[in-house]
Amino acid sequence: MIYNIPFITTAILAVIGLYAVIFKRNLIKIAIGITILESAVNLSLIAIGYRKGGVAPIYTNLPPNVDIPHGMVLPVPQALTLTSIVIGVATLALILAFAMKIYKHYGSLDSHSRRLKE
Amino acid sequence: MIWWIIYVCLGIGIVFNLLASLGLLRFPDVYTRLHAGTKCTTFGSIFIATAVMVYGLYEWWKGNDAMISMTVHSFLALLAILITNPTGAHAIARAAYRSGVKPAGAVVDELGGEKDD
Amino acid sequence: MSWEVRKMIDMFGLILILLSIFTIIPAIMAVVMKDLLSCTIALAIMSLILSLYFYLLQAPDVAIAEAGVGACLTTALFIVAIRATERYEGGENED
Amino acid sequence: MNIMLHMPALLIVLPLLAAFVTPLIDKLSRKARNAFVIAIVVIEEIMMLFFAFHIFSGNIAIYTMGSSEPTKLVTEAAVPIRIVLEVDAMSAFMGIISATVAMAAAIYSISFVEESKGKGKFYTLLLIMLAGMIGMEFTGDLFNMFVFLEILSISSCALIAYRNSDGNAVEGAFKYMVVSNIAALLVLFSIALLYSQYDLLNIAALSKVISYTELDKVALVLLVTSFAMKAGSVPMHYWVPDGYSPAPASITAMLVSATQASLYALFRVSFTLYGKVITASYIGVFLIILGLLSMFIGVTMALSQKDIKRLMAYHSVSQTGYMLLGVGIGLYLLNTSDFNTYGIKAMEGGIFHIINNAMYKGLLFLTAGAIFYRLKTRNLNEMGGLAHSMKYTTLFFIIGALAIAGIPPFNGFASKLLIYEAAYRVSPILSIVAMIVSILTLASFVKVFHSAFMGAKIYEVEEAPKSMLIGMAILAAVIIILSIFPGLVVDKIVAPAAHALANWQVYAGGV
Amino acid sequence: MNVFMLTLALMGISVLIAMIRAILGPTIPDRVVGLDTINTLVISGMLVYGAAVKEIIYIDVAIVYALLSYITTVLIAKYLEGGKL
Amino acid sequence: MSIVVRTIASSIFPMALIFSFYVIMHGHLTPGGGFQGGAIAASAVVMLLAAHGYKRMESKLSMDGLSFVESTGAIIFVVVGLAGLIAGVSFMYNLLVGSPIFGYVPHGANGGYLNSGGILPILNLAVGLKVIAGLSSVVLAMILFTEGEE
Amino acid sequence: MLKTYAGSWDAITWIIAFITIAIVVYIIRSFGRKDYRKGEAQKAFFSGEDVLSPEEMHVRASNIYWGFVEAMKGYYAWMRKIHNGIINDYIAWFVGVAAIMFIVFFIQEVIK
Amino acid sequence: MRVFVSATILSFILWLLLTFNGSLWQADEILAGIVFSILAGLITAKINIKEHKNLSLTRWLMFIAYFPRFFYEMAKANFDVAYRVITGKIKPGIVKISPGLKNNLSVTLLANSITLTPGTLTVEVDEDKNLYVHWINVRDDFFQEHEEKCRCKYVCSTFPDWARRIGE
Repeated sequence: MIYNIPFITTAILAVIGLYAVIFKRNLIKIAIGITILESAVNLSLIAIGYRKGGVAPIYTNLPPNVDIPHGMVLPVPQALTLTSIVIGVATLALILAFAMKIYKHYGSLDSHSRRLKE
Repeated sequence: MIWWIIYVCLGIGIVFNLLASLGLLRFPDVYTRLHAGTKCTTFGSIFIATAVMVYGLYEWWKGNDAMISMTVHSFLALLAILITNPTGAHAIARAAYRSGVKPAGAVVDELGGEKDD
Repeated sequence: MSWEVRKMIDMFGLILILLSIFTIIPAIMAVVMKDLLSCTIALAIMSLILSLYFYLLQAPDVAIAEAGVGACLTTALFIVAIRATERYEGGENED
Repeated sequence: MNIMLHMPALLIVLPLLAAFVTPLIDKLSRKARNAFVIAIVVIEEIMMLFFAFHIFSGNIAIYTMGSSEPTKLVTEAAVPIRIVLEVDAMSAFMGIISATVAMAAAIYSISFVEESKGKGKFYTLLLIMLAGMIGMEFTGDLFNMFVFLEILSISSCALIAYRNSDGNAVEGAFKYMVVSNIAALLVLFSIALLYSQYDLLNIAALSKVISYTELDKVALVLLVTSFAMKAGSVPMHYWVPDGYSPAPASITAMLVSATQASLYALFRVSFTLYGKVITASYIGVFLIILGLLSMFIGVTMALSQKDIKRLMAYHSVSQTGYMLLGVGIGLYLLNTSDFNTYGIKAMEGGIFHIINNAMYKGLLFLTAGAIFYRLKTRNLNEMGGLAHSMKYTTLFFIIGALAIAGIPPFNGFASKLLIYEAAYRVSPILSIVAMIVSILTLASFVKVFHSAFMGAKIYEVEEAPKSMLIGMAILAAVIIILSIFPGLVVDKIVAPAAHALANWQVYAGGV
Repeated sequence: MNVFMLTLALMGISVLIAMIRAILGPTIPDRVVGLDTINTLVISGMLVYGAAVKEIIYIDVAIVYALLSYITTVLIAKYLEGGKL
Repeated sequence: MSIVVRTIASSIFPMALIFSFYVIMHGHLTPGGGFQGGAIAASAVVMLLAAHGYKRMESKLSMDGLSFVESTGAIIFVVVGLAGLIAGVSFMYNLLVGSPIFGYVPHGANGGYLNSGGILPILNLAVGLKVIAGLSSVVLAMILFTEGEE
Repeated sequence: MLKTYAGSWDAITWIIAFITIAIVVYIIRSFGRKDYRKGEAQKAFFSGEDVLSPEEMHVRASNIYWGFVEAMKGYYAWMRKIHNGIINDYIAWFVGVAAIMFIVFFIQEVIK
Repeated sequence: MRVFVSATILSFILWLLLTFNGSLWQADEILAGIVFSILAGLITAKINIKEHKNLSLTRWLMFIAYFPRFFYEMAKANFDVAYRVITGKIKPGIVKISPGLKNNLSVTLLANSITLTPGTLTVEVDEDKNLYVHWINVRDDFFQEHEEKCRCKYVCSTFPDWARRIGE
């Protein structure tokens, strides 16, 4: 039961992130919401990979008497998370750059202010 | 015996870290909080890192060869903390002063008039 | 507290609960606060604790990546963006 | 070395490598860069055609990266760490579309974006976008699909905002970025859910063991909704006009095939990944409803637009509806006795419509770009009489408009006919709505034609530059080929793709 | 019961208190002080956990943090001073 | 920023750099790899930018150079991958297994020998180059945008 | 020759038929009077007044299908309200559709 | 050039420390260390702005010798602050001291030492290398003193001398 805590955290974080994206009008707040959502997904991936009593999936300096494939936490989700973090930085930079450009054009960060309609 | 050293170091570290947090909560303004927050934690961290270093040495002495690198790496982490932490504190203090936060209840403020760039 | 519950919540579980709380509180702060700079700081705290979380869940690889990205680059990007735009949500003059 | 063996990897790597070499060549000279890019896209197209016909003759290509024997997988019991590409007829079909549109767009762009600076970056991003599309279509595992999805959306966002002095462009790019980012994150989340249960990421391996638990359902909902949003179906279509209209025209043509890559992912997930268990779900009905809504709302919104590219963007929503309708009928009838009679025909119609739509919608966007290039406006009210001066553009527009409206000799009619008949068999209402939408499509293109090309000569403009005409001519030629030989095309290309989609066992058996 | 884990849990309390300051903090510098404190605490926490599970490689993460956490502080200080970045 | 911050930033910079190289090169042995190391080095560059201000760093960092490094990294990565293909095995095949440089790949746990990764260190280095240049230029571009506005 | 479910479709046949019909139409048309007077007699009038110049006659895009849009006023008003261009609403629609699908799936489960 | 050499040596030492794992270093490790140290040195020389220059061994030794003394001061003051945290008795103020240092490095060292010593916190360094120190408990007899040297002594016992010895 105690090992479900990361998943509960994930759910709460995801809800917070989605809340920010849906209800916050500031564009940078939307970027913040996306960052939080991404953290939630990353956390869930890592928590999926975790096994009770496992060690990190690194061969060097492995503690003695640990059975190699089964004594380790799953390495694949960690690789996935890493990729997700990499992508997250790129998207965040792009979104913020767009927000800056929008501010330069319209003088406002409000998502309701001036927009493409219909 | 070695374990007692580790216990004592950890104890001192925890106590100072707790005191730092308490000070952070209790003090009235940024500067005094910086005193508590940044410096006491650095002091606490020194002891905790020392405990880890001693532990690594102990393990190494017991025959686990690789554990010496735990000591070395901990020492490097400690060094990095020692270099960066006061600088960070200084940067915040300077920024706080420049952004107009005055020291609360100051008996003397000799920087007062000289806000040059 | 019954014995079963106490056995269930071992030290590791306690730390996980603490970390969960530490992750959620800054997340809420980052969404709720009006000052975007505070939001950035809250986000930095969240990323920090999240990195510790990854670390405890035996993923030092990811923890380093999150450290490098969350501690510095995300904050840098946000601060540059806030610098170029405005600091308060909903305009300077509002509250 | 057997080049056909390595083709799946080469097709992805070639544009990727070219993308990174382009900025270096750009430093030398502009002409060299243009020649290089065009050579790359043409080689890519030729390779793709060879490879695709190899696939259409009944093969499934598997490529395991980094393995000493790339066509052989690691055993199923081992952890599937390696990146696996798996190409069946449907993937190859989508690959042809992407490569063709990219070729036309790259040639078209030579003079289209000449005046703006940073052209080297433009081509880099365009090639990365191509690599992302092909990767998304060729990949054999879910996580790679996510990665390529993100590569695709990041590069296309940067390209939408290419004219960043235009506020609308930046705003459209922002919206597209937020939308696609959230969709991609939820895709990743559902991948995590699947992985947590089966310890697998490979689509083929997953489809063998999937058992439709509660978590699988959640994953299915998230995957289908996210990909439907990326494909731009109503009611998640709002980003489509915002993103399409301010982008450079060649990029808009690429975006059409990018959304179709998402559509491919949607079909792949619902047909192959959940192929074993799909009878127990309402997903086919869901796709049909989405398709109907997309068709109707898209076309009615298009009718009242006055921005030419926005109008076409709404049409692309509406055309997505046709594909969803056709394939949705197939999904609805899958595993019933009716499937082999008319269900497969509906799927063929839907899939044939994908290539048709990519071609004529691409062509229409390119003509709109040509008009924009000369008049510097997208507002239909400020146009008129262009047929006098831009004769070839007018011709290409007529071809595209007739094709999209489904006027008989053109390819749009053929695919729509397939869909109408099968839809009529399921429920007459579907077919009637589809026909009404087709009529309204014609009506709205009559509007564009009248207000942009007809009338007296108002503006003194020249014909579009040669490279743009070549780009348009490529797509127009493809349309005419597709129009004249619909039976051949359906038999040789579309039917293998439809069968590949319908039989998940074949895809799963490939591994 | 590992003594290092106990230390980690006790330091959690310190983090909690520091986080209260980071949340309450009337001004931005106050919050940054909170952030800085949490940073240092987390670094020592990482050291302690690395010792607790006897994993040398974990200490690297702490070094990364020790080197990088300072940048956040400097960036925010830079913003507050009003200089161009 | 003040003298103190500037001096410390300058002194930490080589430390962060060598640490990032350590993380990059030992990517196949210890936690880390191309991206993590690259992020650390890019952070170090950002630190210099923050401490000294853009004006003083302007002459030292150029977008062109960064994009050149970035392209180079990516090309190395792809070419190393293609080398395996050209050798007739498969894309991204670990060609260097068994060769004297980077060759010795023991199975299972080892004490951490640097040259045991085959092509992995090269790939890590390529990714590292790309990430260093890419992330620095992202921040630099955003700063340039801010500068251009005022 | 494309075989559909109910019949078949062949573009070439259609084109041949089209050309044949076109030729027939052209032949019929050529039977018309050739001595029709050009000039004044061909000029059109608009309620007895001269027709405007072609530039002014050109119907602008916004005016085309005015009647259709006017007839479906309610629908278009509703559509305009939905297509408001706010990014938050885009995501809200997405979440809404996902929620509807969840509900559908769970009802399906309950009925069984 | 000087920057390059010092950065390379520092990098190489750090590399050796980082890769030390109980036994002696392998040859490839050292080779990689040399290559990357030189690379780091080159990059540092290329894009770093140097604020100081020094490379003498005695200074490094001095720096190490400085540690125990400094640590003693730090510990002493830490308990003072701990006392103030508990009781809440503070008397803050910002005072100006002029240690008369000329070098950037020595000023930095002094400022960081002052900051690390609890109770005092460098707020600002001005053009003439005067330090403005926030002092948590300003002693009354500080104001009676007017000679700069003695004023320094209250805030930072003998640190300026050490800083001068190390940095200049």
